Amino acid sequence: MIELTRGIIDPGQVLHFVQSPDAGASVLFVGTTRRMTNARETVRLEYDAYGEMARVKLQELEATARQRWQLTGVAIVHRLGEVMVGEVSVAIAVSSPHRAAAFEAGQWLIDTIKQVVPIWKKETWSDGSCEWVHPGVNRADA
Amino acid sequence: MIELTRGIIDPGQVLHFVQSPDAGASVLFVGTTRRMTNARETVRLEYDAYGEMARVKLQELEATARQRWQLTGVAIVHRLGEVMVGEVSVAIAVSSPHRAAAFEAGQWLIDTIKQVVPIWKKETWSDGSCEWVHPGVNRADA
Amino acid sequence: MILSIRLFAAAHEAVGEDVVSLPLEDGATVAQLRHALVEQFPSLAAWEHHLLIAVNQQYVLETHELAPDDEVACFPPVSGG
Amino acid sequence: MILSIRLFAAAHEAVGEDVVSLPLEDGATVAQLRHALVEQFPSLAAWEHHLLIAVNQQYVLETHELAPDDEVACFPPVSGG
Repeated sequence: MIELTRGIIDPGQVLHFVQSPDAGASVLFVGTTRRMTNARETVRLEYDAYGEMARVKLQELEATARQRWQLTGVAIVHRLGEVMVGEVSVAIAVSSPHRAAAFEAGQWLIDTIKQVVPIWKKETWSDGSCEWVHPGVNRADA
Repeated sequence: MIELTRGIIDPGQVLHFVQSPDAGASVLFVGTTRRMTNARETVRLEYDAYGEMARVKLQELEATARQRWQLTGVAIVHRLGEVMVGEVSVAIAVSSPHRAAAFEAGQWLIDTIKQVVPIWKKETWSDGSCEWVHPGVNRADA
Repeated sequence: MILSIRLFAAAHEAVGEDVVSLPLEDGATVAQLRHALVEQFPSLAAWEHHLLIAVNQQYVLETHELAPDDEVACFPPVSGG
Repeated sequence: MILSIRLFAAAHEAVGEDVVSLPLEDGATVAQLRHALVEQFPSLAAWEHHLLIAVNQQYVLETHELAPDDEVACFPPVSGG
């Protein structure tokens, strides 16, 4: 199950989606907007996406994970738009008969989502300034 | 937060306990009673514990995890008594500013709980037979 | 051919438009598209080597040849999660 | 000294009691306790080398010496989770 949403994410529901009597182990990853980065305070994030491609990429990642690991269920929900500090930006749930598979697949999914799915966050700091987060780009250059 | 309970475990509440604006990443592990093991069908499990020592050991594990990884929150809830197929037997939530720490600590906690915390499960099969699960013990000997 | 190119995040902000049109020779490659984009929109120059180009919602090689009906998008490194 | 020993899971079931009393010499070790337990309760014999002994809610070495006030427990390998 793949979803991009502008509404509040309920992580318990994302977990519930993958739970099954056939899966002894479920792992849920939840990414939350963090208040402090080094000594700077974040007020909110804003997520933008190339929605059509993001859905295609997330479906590919689910399919790849299901080929690499024996998974019973996979659910990925990513929030778009404004996300306040402490709110959930992404929830990923996987279930499996085997807990090692569930942990590995969950970690691989979040690591890979951060690398290839066309979603971007713009950070608004407590001093009112804001900037896009583009990993690997030196802001002095751009 | 450490809890042994005879009531239904709500994994969303266990996760909620560790969520914080200081933690960007939360990982929740949920163990569920699985229906099939090889070709045999489980009807229910029954968990017994040496409760006082189990609490002491779980607190030690939380303390050790907090020393090994930078964790914001830790919550471990284990069910005792009868657990039907599909119900949650254990929920472990950890949060951290860093997702790798949350995944590693979560996996270490469930792996180590299964090795050292004095809790035992007795499996009841669909044919009515039941037996204690004691890893490493050859039932032919015992 | 004239291609429509969707821009996202800082690329969108740098250009001030979410879709731009770009004249390209038939059979132009992704590398040629990247070059032409930066020439027409100098505000993208600082991003040039970081820009990702997606064709029909897939990442492609710099040597990939573009067709008039392709859905083309251009954006900086992703930061979801 | 006489020690009370709590039994759990299959050890409890094999003996049919959740607490048993065992006479031991003062300063007896965990290894001696293990031996005496199996001697007094032959139904534990098959478990002997698998039984875990906890003293005051901690796992201890076979050479650990027991004291009269110790909280002692005996159980097979754990299987929680």
